[in-house]
Amino acid sequence: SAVGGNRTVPGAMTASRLVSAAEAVARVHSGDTVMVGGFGLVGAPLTLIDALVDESDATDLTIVSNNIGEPGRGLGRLLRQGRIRRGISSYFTSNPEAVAAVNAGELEATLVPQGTFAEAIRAAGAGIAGFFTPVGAGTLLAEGKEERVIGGVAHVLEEPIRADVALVYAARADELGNLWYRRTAQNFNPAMATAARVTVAEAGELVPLGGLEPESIHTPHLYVDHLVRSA
Amino acid sequence: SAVGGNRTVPGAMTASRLVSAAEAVARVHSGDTVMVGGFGLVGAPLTLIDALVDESDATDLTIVSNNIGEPGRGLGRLLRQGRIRRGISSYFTSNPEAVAAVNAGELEATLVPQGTFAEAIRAAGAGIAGFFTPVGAGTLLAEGKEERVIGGVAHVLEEPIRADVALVYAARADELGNLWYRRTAQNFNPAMATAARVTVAEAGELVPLGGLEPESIHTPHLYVDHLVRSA
Amino acid sequence: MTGDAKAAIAARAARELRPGEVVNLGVGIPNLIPAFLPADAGVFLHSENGVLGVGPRPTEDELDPDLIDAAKRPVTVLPGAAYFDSAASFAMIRGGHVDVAVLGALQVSAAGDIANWAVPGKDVLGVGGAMDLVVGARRVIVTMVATSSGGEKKVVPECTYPLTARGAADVIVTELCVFRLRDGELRLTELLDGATVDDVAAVTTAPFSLDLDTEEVR
Amino acid sequence: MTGDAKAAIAARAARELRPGEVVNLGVGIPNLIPAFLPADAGVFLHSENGVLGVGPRPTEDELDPDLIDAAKRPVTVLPGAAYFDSAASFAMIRGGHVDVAVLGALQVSAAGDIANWAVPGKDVLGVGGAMDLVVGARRVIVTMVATSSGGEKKVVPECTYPLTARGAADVIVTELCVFRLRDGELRLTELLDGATVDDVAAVTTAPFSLDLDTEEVR
Repeated sequence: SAVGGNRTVPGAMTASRLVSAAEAVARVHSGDTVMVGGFGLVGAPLTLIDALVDESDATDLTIVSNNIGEPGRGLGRLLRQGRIRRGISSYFTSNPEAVAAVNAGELEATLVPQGTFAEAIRAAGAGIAGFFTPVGAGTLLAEGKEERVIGGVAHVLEEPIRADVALVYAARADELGNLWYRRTAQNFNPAMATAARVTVAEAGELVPLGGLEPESIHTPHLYVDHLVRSA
Repeated sequence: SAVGGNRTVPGAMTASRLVSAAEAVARVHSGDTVMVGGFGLVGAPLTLIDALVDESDATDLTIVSNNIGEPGRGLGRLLRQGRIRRGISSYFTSNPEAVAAVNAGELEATLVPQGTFAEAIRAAGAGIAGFFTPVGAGTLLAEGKEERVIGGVAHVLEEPIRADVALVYAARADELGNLWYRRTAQNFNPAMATAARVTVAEAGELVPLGGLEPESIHTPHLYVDHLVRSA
Repeated sequence: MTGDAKAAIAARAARELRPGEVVNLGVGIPNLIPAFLPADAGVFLHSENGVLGVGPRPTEDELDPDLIDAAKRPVTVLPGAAYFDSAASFAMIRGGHVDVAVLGALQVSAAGDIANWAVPGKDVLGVGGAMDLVVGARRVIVTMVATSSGGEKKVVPECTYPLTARGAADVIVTELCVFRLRDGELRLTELLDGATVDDVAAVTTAPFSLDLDTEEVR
Repeated sequence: MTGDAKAAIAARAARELRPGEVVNLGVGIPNLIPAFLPADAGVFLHSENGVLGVGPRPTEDELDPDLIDAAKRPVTVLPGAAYFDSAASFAMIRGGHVDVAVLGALQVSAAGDIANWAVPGKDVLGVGGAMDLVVGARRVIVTMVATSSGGEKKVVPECTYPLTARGAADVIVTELCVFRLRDGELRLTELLDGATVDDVAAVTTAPFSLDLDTEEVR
């Protein structure tokens, strides 16, 4: 192909897709950009986050997540370790320690409107190199971005948001890595699963092949490199 | 709101959402742009198309559909009536009569790569005013379009594809208009349902409220203005 | 401002919603609206974290950690509800498929500009879906008390706080009145709870016109 | 060209596919490939009309009008298959998540430019997913007989037919040989069925280098 979209590692054989949380987070290296699913802690891959905190030394990370966890919970643990250099989020405010870290100059914050955040992650997964949206035009969050009037309305050009590794949570997975999300625990997980070079899915439950209705699979297995069971 | 995305008619009350095919196609007016779902005839809303052919006088139509039906079937019937002024498609070739109509100067053809076609329809539904893709850059199909090199690769700026009315087919609908598509009859229907001012869904089967799993609804009812039962 | 006044604002805003409409409710006063919707209101509540068809707050037995709204409160869903991912949810909002967004604001200008996410000199670290909602929703209803707790007037000639979006507000409901943005102009269309035009003028620095006669009864 | 030669091309192309890969097969020769995949090939077939996990052709009993591939032929699916809409399907292709696209071509240039959708002077009314696939798939394998039915050579210095995409081909398999695009250069890496370098040169107008020694055994 002439163009590289995201380059994930070629799908491994079925048997080897299931790994331990420690093995999975070994795919994260210092300096990486890591996407983490969840709206607050709902739908967050807590087993993977805890493994990243406890069993990985990767630091200087850029975290793409709607929030930076809560104080001492989820990504809030990683933040306390000082391993997050930069956050790309729509709402840092839900973790006061993230706000304090920004004010202390310890965390670089990139704030993105939540819909643009979701759309830009989807764009990365879908091979879209940029898109025009009216959201944010003329505001602080458009600073430094290309603006263009389309149909008489100011728009801003947004770039895709990509990652090296995505950590997502799904209620159910089959052995190939097809994923099904439950209720509002879906949120950013499906888009993030498409937008990283390496996608690790934490599953609450593993079901046999054929155990997910083919029309109801939210994330087909071609997006999933490694599967981990929730602790 | 400052910006109008697509403006569908405000959702009607439950009881009135179900209408006859003739009532539904009365929403189509001469000069309109009409999206029609289906990959070939699979997943095409044949009851609605037949009603448009037999019970509507709307003409001078722009049809947005992956194919213009087959000779004398589906949209091929509307074509024979000379009511299609322009087609926007990825594959006219599957209907030789469409090719003949183009060559006779009776049908204006806008050819779009199939992925760009799908993405541009989604963009219309999602409020995206334009997007950069490498697909088509440097080819005949990029003529007249803005090009830009991004990351060293030529890209083309594609505009959203909108419609006045979308006619889609779903295997199942509940009484609110939530839709579920079966197997490969899904194709362009879900994106088209989001991209028109008025969306009419033809359903193979009507199920009671609650009869579709909330996680498995492909098209939530806010996209559907009218429901019609398949003949 | 008393809770009663906030409830009155919510009650009046509830009357702006029509049967069949898809409505997104922001935190604060908008979240009081469901209590004022009649049983046959026929309104569908959308929450941007990925659900259409939000129902009442759950009983203890109904509590489900996987089911929250965008304010991160536990909720239930009604029959016919659907779940979807954040990209799809914001595609609904940004694509113009959500009929109404009701939200609070720090300032609204005479041109309908909204400032509701950041205070100058404070951290600007949380925007959430505010910008998406005010740009994408077909009708934007701002519910707010007319003055801040510090006494600052909120309906202003020009926003001085960081903007959420320009020209986005369609309706403003305060404890005193209803304003509507019509033909690019701020019009006072209804006085609430015995307030006078002078009462409104006293807490409004934006220029506005009177349009009380033409207010439709809903 | 005989069916045997086309089958031989498909058989050789099948050996390019590795376990676990997601593969999209175009019409014509690529569609012959499944017959040459061993039972444990572990390849997942993607069809751009919205399915991952395509299985064998259906028996009479298995026929389902709602289940076709992009060539509009009836198919079956394997356990673990998933269905999705066209926008999602092309997002997979365009986002680089399909490992391999195998397709036919009218011309391929020395730089890997592909022309496979239109003939000059004829209608250009059908492109389908060709452009999306050659741009988006990680590896693009072109399968074609070396000359057209009219005797025109197809591996050329520059495409004269309308382009599908520039620099898109990674591998070309003909009845005579395998070419690989490496470091921007067209290299003859394997001779098939007793063909000689002269045989290849006789039907190839593009400049190419010999790289036979370094061909890995797969």
